[in-house]
Amino acid sequence: MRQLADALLVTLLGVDPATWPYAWVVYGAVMLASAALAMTFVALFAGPVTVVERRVAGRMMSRIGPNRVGPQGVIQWLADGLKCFLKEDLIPDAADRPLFRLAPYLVFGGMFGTFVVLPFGAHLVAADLNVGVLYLFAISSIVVVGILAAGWSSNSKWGLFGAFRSAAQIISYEVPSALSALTVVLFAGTLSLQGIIREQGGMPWDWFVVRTPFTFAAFFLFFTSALAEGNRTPFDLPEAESELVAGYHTEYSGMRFLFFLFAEWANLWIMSAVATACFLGGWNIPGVSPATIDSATGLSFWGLQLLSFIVFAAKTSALVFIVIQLRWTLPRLRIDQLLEMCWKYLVPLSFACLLGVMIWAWGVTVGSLVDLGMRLVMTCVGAGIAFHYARRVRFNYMADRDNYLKMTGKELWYPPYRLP
Amino acid sequence: MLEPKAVPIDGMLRINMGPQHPATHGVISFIVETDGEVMRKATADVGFLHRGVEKMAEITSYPGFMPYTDRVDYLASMFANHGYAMAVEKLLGVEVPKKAEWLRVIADELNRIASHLVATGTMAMDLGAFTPFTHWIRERESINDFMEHICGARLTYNYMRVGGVCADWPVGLSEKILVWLDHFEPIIEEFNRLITGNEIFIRRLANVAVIPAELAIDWALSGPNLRASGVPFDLRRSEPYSIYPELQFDVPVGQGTQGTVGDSYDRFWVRILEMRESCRILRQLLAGIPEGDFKAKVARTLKVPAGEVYSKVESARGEIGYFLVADGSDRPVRVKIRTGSFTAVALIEPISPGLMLADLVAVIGSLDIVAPEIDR
Amino acid sequence: MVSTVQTAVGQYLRNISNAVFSTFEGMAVTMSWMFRRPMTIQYPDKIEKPIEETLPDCYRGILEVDTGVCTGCTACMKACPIQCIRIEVGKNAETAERFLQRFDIYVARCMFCGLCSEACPTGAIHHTSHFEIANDKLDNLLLHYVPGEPIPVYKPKKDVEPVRQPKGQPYLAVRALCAHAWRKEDHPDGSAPAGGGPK
Amino acid sequence: MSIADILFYCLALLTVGSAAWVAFSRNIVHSAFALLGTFFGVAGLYVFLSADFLAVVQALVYVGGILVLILFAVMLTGRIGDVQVTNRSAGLVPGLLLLVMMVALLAGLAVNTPWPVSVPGPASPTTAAMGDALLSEYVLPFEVISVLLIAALIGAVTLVRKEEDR
Repeated sequence: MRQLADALLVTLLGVDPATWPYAWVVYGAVMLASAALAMTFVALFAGPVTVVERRVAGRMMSRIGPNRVGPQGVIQWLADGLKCFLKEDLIPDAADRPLFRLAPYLVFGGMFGTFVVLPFGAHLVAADLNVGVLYLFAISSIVVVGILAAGWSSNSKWGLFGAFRSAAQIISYEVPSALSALTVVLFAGTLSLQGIIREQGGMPWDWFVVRTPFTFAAFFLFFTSALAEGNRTPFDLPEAESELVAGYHTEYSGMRFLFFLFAEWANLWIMSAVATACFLGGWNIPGVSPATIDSATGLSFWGLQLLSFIVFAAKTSALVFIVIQLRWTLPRLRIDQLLEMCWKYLVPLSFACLLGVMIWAWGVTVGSLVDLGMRLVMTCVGAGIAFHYARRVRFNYMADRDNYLKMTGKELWYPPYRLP
Repeated sequence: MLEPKAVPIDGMLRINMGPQHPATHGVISFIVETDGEVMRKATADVGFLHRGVEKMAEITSYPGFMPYTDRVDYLASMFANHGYAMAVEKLLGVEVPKKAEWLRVIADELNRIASHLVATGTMAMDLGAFTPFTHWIRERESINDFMEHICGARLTYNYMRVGGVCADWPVGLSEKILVWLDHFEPIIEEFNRLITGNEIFIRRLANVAVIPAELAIDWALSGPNLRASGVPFDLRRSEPYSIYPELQFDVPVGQGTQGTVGDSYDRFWVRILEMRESCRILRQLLAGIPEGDFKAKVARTLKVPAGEVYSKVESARGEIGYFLVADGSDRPVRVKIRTGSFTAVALIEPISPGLMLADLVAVIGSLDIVAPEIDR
Repeated sequence: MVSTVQTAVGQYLRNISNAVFSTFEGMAVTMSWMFRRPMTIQYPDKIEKPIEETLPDCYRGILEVDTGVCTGCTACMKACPIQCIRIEVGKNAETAERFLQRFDIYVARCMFCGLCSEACPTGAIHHTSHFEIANDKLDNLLLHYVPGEPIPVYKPKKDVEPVRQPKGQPYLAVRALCAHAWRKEDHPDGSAPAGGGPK
Repeated sequence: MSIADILFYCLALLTVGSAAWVAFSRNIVHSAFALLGTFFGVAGLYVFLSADFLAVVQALVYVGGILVLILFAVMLTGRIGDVQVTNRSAGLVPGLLLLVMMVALLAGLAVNTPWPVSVPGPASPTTAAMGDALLSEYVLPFEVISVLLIAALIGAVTLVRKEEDR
């Protein structure tokens, strides 16, 4: 943000930020503005993504999804939010009132804190902390405290079950998620998210995910653990609706309930954005090196900022879609299996990946023939997986096409962009 | 009724799971004693849905009780119809026309598929996978449409009559059903790719709540639940009724494909296999429906000669049997309905110790319990 | 010892590959549904024709009575398992002519089992394909098929076809009851009803 | 007073205030939750000492690990609501006397110590230097501590194993 503020000063006021005495006012204003911007972004992401998720889920289930509020249901989320605002704020009689009230804010605060280091574009970041990755894990641990507070204070057995499950889950899964994120830290040599992104490039073979087989595996390990930390299916046991009614937010209603859901949806963006930044090249524009963006001035600087944001948002949205798709594909694990998966599979595998990356980074110099060859091979592997996936999708489609036509007299083809 | 207690008893937590709980499939309550996530005991507390169906039979005429049997098991009411019709026919000594038997079995097998669709679908939903459930409901919707053409109703069919069925077979429906079967059989494979083969799903079900064959027989389990324990007992084969002896079909039994014989996964898998067998039966039946009457000539006001009879059919949830006592008047003296879910829900208590709380949901789903069938 | 370790390692790797491949297969299935036609149809404003026309003839909707062909035999009343039909037949003392004084069906209680229409010798009581009878007043669900003056009962005569109500035109009471239902012909442009739902 | 000063006093207030809440709250669960404020306040103070890595680790370890562990322990204790948190005072006068003496001692120390005031340089990242130091100069203590922790871990696992598994 500082660079951005400096750029603003130079562009708009034509003063040198190092010597200008009132620079701190501008810095303060930029800080406040970026906080407000991030908050707005969270709201504008979390709201519509609920509608998107429900529409996507609808299509995957051969349903329609919400389409009544506004054209094609696009403002359904406003209606839902308004409903929650207007609902009575119930607090159970036997609840621990102060904690019950505090818990949603802790959860929301823990979630929102991560936006400080989350990059959106080449210089679009609230604060590029040099301990960025660690900060992410540190600040999100408040969420655990909030969830425990929510579950305990509502004085409901379902709530308590959900809270304990959630705490056990998030704490366990922080280990593999941190370990697999460390693989890219080893490559980049920095904990700063911007630094990690800068080490990668715009083209797919420049991304960390295809750098070695170990980072390739680490990407999936990180993604899985991030899902678990965000309480998404298949790891949504804390709020498993068929077992625990609603887990730690069973007793919440109205606005407070909305805060939990708000944090959950915003978390979609967070986990996808971190995965994008660490493994998928972040905001790097294909063909434009970060140095070019740094040295650009005036209109081209801002244009490149916007472009980098679009690249980043596109990658992140693709991951968000996969998270949504996973939710509507997989069943839920049991708590012992969840922990078994963490400690018996994810932790050893991520250690192995870390070790592998260590050896690789020590033995292979960047740009050498081995490095380039491995990048090429891993990119081909990734493309092959995508191709095979497309083939399987087509197979499933073709298996039903003719029979469907015979049965209903209608074409089975119905493209995703066509809204029913 | 058991007294639910709020305080922990000697280190255990007693939770009232139900009667309003998403996983209990209707209004059943489970009083669960847990030690953390591990259950010590789960006791079924039934009776919330008791409507006195058996007592209603005593104040209703013989044909007039038929719609009530629909309400015994709302997911598979064709079998309840069939069992009751067979009971009255046995007492009356009515010969059911050949065509009526065919129509009855077609309706039965369609209903068996519909019921298993809900059973396996809700099972997946209880384990957190919602999409398979909606896909099955979509297929069930087609069956509901067929049922609408067959008897005019989508859920409470009231299709069978004493001596036959209520309506003739609609023209052109056989072809529609055959086309649907062509579509449905690949969809079963797709369902298997989506959920049956899923590693998480297998892990949640395999080796969970194993019911050995001896235990299943001791607790009078029947239907798919018994067959999943490896006992090839199917009333359609063992004590054939209607036209089942003429049909080619296999009786799938639990093989322990992913774990032990009689685990929750087997109960799921047996139902999937039974749907395939039902498709096979339907293809045989629809190939040629015999000509003739769809209903035998019976008196309008039935006066059933005095006597007792027990008649049973293989329902989607096990044996559904009617014990009927008649005294020569136009109303039964006593009707006792034996249902599969009632015995299944009782078995949860002995198999629950040591399971986890999340497993209880899988067990309830895998036993395919339907609340109105338990309470009647 | 070595073989146990080998089996354990093999099992470990198999578990991982099973999890990965089964998830992959499942995702391929859900993804393929993004390109397939949804089964759900927006009811009632996106249906191609009124739902009544798509229902089969034997559909057991709300009951109606063609009083023109009712013989007053009360077979339907006797067949009804829940006594939701009430018929009163009066008799003119002088002419010995029988007439229907009352023919009520309490639709709120009816379970649409179809036993009454099967019992009817002339087909006077039969099911329509109407079913949208949600109402804000329970009393409205008590249908009086003899609204005013008593109606003389129908006497079957040989070789004379009775004059029946034209098909597809339900009795006024049924139509009035179903007036809330949203119909395609009222909205030829296919627009959604105002307020987002059926009026 | 600059913005930094205001922020510092806010953090100090948060730390001390929530620490007081921990001490004076009658509800042991509330005490445990109040620790959250203390830990975060301390982490904030580390930032003012330009020890960014330490601040983040403080939050990660104390909030994510230790606080949650404490919460687990407190919540899983049966009948936690009935626990009498404060002990009965064993003599008000000696306690007060001790307090006054302690305060006097501390105040004396604070006043008499010549505090070396250093001009804070520009905040520089400490992470890389710390990593280098840990893996070169202090590699032996680092490894010894690792071995100790592993021993503790194995010990814990052995202790909580079920009887029948042994």
